Amino acid sequence: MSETTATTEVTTYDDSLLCVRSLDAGYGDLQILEDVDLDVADGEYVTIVGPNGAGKSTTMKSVFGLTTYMGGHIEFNDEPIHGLRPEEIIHHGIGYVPQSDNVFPSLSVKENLEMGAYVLDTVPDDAMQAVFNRFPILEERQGQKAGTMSGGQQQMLAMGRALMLDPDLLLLDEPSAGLAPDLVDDMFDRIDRINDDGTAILMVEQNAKEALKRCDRSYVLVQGNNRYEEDGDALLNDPEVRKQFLGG
Amino acid sequence: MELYARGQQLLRDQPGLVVVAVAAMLLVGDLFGKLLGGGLTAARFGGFVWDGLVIGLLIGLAGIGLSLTYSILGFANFAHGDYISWGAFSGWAVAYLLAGIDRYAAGGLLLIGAGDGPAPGDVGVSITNTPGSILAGLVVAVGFTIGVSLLVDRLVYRPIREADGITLLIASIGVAFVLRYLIVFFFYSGRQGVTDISRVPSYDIGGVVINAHELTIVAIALALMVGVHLLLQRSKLGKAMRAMADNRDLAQVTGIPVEGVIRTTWILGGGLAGAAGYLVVLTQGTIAYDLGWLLLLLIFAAVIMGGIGSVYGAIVGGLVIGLASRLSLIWLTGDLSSFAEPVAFGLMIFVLLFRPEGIFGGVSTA
Amino acid sequence: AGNGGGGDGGGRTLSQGVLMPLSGGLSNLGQPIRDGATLPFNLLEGNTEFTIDSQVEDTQTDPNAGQTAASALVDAGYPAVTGAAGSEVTIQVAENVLIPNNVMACSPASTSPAITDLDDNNLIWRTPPSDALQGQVLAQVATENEGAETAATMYVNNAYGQALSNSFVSAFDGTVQNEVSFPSGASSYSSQLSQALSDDPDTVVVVGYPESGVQLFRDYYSEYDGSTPFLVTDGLQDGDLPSNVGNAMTNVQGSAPSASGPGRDFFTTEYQNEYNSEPGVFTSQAFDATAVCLLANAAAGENSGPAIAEQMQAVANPGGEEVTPSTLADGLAMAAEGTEIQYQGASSPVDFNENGDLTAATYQVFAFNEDGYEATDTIEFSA
Amino acid sequence: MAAFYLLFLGVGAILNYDVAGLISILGQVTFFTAVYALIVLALNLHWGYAGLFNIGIAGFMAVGVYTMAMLTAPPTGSPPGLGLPIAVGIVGGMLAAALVGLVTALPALRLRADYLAIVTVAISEIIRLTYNSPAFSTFTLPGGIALGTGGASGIGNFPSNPVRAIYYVDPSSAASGTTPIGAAVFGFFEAVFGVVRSAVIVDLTYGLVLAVVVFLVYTLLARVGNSPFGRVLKAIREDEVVAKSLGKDTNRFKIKTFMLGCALMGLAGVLWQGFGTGAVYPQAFRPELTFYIFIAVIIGGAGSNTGSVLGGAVFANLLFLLPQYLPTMIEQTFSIQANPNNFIAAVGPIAAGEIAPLLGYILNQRLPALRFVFVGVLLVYLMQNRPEGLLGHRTETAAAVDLSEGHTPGGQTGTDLTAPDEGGVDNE
Amino acid sequence: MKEVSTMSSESAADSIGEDPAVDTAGDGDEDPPLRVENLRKEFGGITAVDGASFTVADESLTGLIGPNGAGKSTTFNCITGVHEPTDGAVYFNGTDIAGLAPNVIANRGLVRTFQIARELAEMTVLENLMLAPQRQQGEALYRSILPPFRDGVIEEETELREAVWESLEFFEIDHLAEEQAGNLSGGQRKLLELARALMTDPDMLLLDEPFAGVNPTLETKLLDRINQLRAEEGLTFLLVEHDMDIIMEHCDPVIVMHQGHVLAEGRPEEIRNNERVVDAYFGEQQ
Ligand SMILES: Nc1ncnc2c1ncn2[C@@H]1O[C@H](COP(=O)(O)OP(=O)(O)OP(=O)(O)O)[C@@H](O)[C@H]1O
Ligand SMILES: Nc1ncnc2c1ncn2[C@@H]1O[C@H](COP(=O)(O)OP(=O)(O)OP(=O)(O)O)[C@@H](O)[C@H]1O
Ligand SMILES: [Mg+2]
Ligand SMILES: [Mg+2]
Repeated sequence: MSETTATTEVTTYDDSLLCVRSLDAGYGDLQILEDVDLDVADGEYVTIVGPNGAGKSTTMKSVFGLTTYMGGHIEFNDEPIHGLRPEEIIHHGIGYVPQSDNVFPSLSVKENLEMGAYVLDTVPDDAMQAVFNRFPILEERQGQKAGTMSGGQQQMLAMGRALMLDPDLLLLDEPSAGLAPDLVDDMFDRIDRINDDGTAILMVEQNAKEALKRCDRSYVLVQGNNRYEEDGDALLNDPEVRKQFLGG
Repeated sequence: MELYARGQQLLRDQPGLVVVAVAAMLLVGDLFGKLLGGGLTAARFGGFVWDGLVIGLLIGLAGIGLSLTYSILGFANFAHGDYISWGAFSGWAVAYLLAGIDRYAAGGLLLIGAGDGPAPGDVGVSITNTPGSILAGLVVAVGFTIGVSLLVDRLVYRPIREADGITLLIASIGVAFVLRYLIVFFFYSGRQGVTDISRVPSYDIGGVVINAHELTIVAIALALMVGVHLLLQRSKLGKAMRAMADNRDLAQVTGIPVEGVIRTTWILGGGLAGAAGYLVVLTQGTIAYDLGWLLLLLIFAAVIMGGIGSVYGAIVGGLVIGLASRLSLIWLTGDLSSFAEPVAFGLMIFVLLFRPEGIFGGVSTA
Repeated sequence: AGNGGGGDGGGRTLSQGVLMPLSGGLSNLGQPIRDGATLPFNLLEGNTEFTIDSQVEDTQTDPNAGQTAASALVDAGYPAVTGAAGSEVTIQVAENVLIPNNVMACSPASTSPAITDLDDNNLIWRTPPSDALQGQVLAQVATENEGAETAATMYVNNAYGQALSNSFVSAFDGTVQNEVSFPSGASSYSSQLSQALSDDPDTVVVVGYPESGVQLFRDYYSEYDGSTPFLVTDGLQDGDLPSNVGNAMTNVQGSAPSASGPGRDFFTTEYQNEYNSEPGVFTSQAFDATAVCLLANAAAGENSGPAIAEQMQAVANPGGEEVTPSTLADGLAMAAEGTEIQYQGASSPVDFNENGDLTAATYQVFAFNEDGYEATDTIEFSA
Repeated sequence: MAAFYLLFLGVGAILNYDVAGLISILGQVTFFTAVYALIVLALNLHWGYAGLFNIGIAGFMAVGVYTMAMLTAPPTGSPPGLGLPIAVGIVGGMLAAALVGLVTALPALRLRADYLAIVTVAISEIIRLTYNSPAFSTFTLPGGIALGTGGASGIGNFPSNPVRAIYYVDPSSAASGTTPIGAAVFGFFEAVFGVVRSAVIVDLTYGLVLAVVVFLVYTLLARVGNSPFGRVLKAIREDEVVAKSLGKDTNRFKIKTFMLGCALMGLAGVLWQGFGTGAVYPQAFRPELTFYIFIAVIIGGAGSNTGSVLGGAVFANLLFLLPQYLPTMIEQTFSIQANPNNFIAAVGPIAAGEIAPLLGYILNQRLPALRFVFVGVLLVYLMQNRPEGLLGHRTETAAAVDLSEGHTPGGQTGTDLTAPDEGGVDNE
Repeated sequence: MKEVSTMSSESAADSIGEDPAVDTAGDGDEDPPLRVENLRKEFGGITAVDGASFTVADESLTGLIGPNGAGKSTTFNCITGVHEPTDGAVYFNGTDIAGLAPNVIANRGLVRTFQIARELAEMTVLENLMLAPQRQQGEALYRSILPPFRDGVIEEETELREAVWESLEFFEIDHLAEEQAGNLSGGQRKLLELARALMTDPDMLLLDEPFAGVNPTLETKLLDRINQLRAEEGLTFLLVEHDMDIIMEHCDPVIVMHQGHVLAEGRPEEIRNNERVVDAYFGEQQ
């Protein structure tokens, strides 16, 4: 197991899509992340696991420009994106599904999806249809207010909205939380498929077993620091990691 | 027997509603009694209805902006009334200037007769006499108020965009003070005549006297309302506004240009407020620094009654408030006539009792 | 035991406060009245051996703010005050600030009959007559000029409006069909008008201020044919009203305490010189109020409220050398020397009774026309 | 507080006040600080604790003071009252305000916060317009008892400020003889400071009595806040459904709190607009009054009783009293004769290099207006820079005991997999 | 029982409502703590719960599973008074509680957690927990204010404080005790939610996906605690959970909801092998 050493100079992988170096970030004056390094290559499937409160969601939000930036570098497609506003980051080709509060409750399902394509001039019908095909319940309930959908249905809707723009990199914060088993499976399958279609994935999951099985590579985040970086299966089989984070 | 049982059931389930229904029926019955018995002439009744409509449209027009900013920025803007006043003063300053520049010094005209400026009868603005300057004034009222609201947003609200609604609300009270008393600073604190009433033709329609200014107001207000409707319906703006009202962080994450939508909201809200203020003066004939502030509570009542965030709610609420405050005068005579405004408030409270979200609350806007 | 002592006139400081509504509902009336009240200071400056110390405070047309403003005057040591304007504020301020602190006041504009009966230790005076009289004047004008047998009243809903409407109603011989109150500063008076006019009265009496008057008469002329005779009160005696309303208002007459004292012309000229505008309603009363206070102060020989109050009748009432606005400086010297004087003011001869009200009152009847208003008659009363 | 006293002593000095004037100004500072603190505390209970966004404060104050006045005014006066003792009046005023609060609360508490706000302000306006209406100027109760609100002229004939009874034989007349205490106190001031107006001493005493009342109310509310009751209120403010799901009868809590707050508002009305000013007028209860009180709460920081008192003091002194003295102070320092009566005439001469007309216009014509502009700017500044109030973000823990104490540090359970930060709360 | 299937994606069997398997508890001599009869809840046109009936046996850890949107959370909401049921009855300890206010139901000992954690964001973690115990003396206004009673309040608070700290330590969030609850991470909020519900000292707890987002190590520990509470204090649990490992290992019986009604009920193994359940819920996973 190789513990990443925090490097201060910016070394970009040749094929790196997202490259985070020595990132410090937090909320207001409160620093949460310290020296976080992270890479996602083009088309790669990367997960972040770790205990509650480790800073996983904070990392995702930081990439998307939603936290207080305190230092370090974030580059996407070799362009620095730290300090940009979320709507600018979206233009770079990153989609994000937050962990909670991720639908517009008083908008209908369809309108939620339309909002996903807001930055485009017109709502692409095929993209909408593709989402409907992935999540048929959304098509059925397209007129229902999103806030009245069940927890799992809302999760699907949030995914669907992020997919409307066909991003290069999709940030998913616990996409399987609250989903029924068939859908969990299904969700992971779909993520696989999205990934197969060329979209890179950066995902936070508590369902670590499943996530680690499927991903290309994984980071373990503890106390705002990344501790381990390894390919998924290796972590899954590491006894210490199992004991501490995967519940034995 | 069956009927009796049903009635009893209703009385148990919705006692308030029954009381209201009975009261409403009594009032309507009494109204007919008065109309037929001659206690109330049809012309007087018609006059009340027409007055109520005119003022209701104006309240609704001003309410749209308040409602939009309320739901999208998440705070009750207590400075809205003073946007209305600024719309009135800026618009009429220009209308005066254009109407009287050939005869009087620009200074007195721009100050709408402050100090020793020319009197309204001399300037002679009215829709038939000086239609051009009236329309130009309207355009300026809209434009200037948009400018004021954007400037205030930039200086006051934007730096505290993330603050909670109450912080913003209090800031808006500060803005209200500043705006209102700047009017006093530049213009004056009393009430001043503006239009030339001797040159406003009026028409007698079945005994109801309707004057050209009121007709102008109704036409412009309706046109603006339809315009807003089309704008929100035809563009994705309306949805983006609602999305932002729901969850601004998520809207940001979704890629909605949050600041852009906010700017558009102010443009719409400020513009309509300016137009409303300008038109209020057209119907009253007088202008006062606190004219918007005096209307503000009624506008709030209309917006809340209609349901915050709903454009149609604001319009309907405005009409209901306008009509209620005028029609109540059929019963509130003598010393009671000062209760017309309380009646409007009372009506709002009643509506909220049965529809806590407002009439159109929870119904989509666009 | 004042500082200046009795006999010597020169060098003593006469302190006089001015308390007026400079903001709020009556600010339009209050600012010119303030100008009238401070005019004596400007005229006397450099022309008298007395040093005059004055301070103006703003009541904001609000009884509570008025108290704070009055306290500021009292705390600064002013023994006498010209003010306040609105009767409500005057009463409140008198009862709660001035009288407890032994400060005297002379109001130039409060006409409410309630002021007559204040338990005031002789400290509260005024230069306009009480409205108890004006009601009679209006009733007389209504009957004699208009031959009215029926009337309606419309009055602004405050102490002034209520009292004056009541006094008209009790003085009027015919029937008063409707008494309609209206709020000041509202944006429409249509419903009140339609109530007042509903029984087709021979005349309508309107008690109010220009702030409401502009709107009320606009509503009237846009909705009615303008033929019913109207009577208005002093509060609406405003030369700008017709032009502001946009109508010559020839159906409207009014009554107001006349501003026709012996010093009227001098005052008018000086006022115009100083402020570049026409003296408005109650401005000459304000001048007189300040002038009498200063004279009484000089006579009292000390800056003490009760002492000044004691001299008010002595310097104002008949007997002794005449002092007019133009000879105010001489008057001060004479008063200080103990010479008996009688002040003959800009608004009236200023003759006080024991309640601090005027013993005699002259009312002016005026009619509006395109350029403002002109006096048509004077009616004299002695109470 | 001492700072305010010093400040206003300074103001008095600039204005050349004598000793009586200085004592009087201190009396005013005390009075306004106390009444604002009182009403702000009451509002803090509603808004700071329970999140009840009540912007009808003026109305509840009006009910309190009007009820007091109508209960205690003599039956023969105008308008007639019931002639009951002062104590009955005060308690009656508080009860009436609480009852009106109950009537407001029953329907209004079902509404969301901002709707509640509009309902309360509407009710406050209804109350004011009712008192203002000539319809109830005087009226006769069914039992033949005459009563009245005095319409727009209000009520001025209720018994005066009870502390006067300490000093005067007949409290209603300053001309009456002094009591032994009065003689002693007045004599003391006379001996120490030379002549001092007795009214000033009475006012100062009243201010001190109010300070005691503020202290009592403060203690009361501190107890309410630091208790399980206050904790439930806090929870209701955050999420009422949660509080309900935890078994709290939230409506009862809200109604009790609303009534208690309204009673205190009634009391503040009685002590401020009643005994403090000697007469009650409907126009004193316009919505602006409510806004002032909100501003004061905000300045101090909602949710904190200490902040409330501080906010009340800052508002009363810096935003209410000081601006009243500013014009005079400015006028004493600069005196400008030019007095143009409109803005164009004021700025026109600037082209010719003359600034005096503009200054004259500002000083002689528009100073009152600029005072409000100043208040507005200050408010915006406060919101932008210190939105949490002057004391900064203070969280007063809602519990009757110090919660952090019970911790036994022995139980170290967490391994390194928890505890990202050591609970650095930013409560100063 | 005919019904229009609104969820075309899942091929549900048509007539399931009267499955005899539902009635496992039977009419024993003792009332079960919770009995839901024919519960219905409609929102406008949508029927979220459509005639669900089931019972929960004393001291059991009953699982409630079902596809997303099956009506599980809505059932919870109806049982606990957050929503008023359109129709049907809910018996808790033998009395019908349908339509009662949430606080009344909680007072009777039936408490729930929320699927999406509802922490009281601007109160500290400590305050969140101190709030929870029911019938605190100091909740009466006069007791909090008046000196003679206040001593009792303080005494009680001191006792509560002990209990709260114990709970915090158990849930491993004691280091966050004085943090504002709104600053907690997603998982920490769920823990707080659970800890708070337990502090109310309930007879029965309805847990809506309490472990979603909770670290697996902690999850195991919490389940042990639940079992301990059942054994030692006789608590009854109804648990909504999507993690089948937990359901299979710990829950007995398991109730399966689908399209608003109860599709099946039984021991975990039975459920796992029930064809309809597999179709509707597990998918091809098993
Ligand atoms: N808005 C915020 N303000 C202050 N602190 C915060 C905020 N959000 C999160 N934190 C703190 O940051 C730390 C990391 O939180 P984060 O949400 O990133 O955790 P996480 O790894 O996603 O945990 P989980 O698995 O429970 O979702 C936590 O200790 C949390 O208390
Ligand atoms: N307030 C509401 N208004 C309208 N429909 C609602 C409302 N609440 C729930 N629903 C609908 O009722 C159905 C059941 O929702 P519920 O939240 O009970 O599902 P669930 O079984 O808890 O699902 P999940 O496992 O995804 O949380 C869903 O179709 C949902 O859209
Ligand atoms: Mg997280
Ligand atoms: Mg659910």
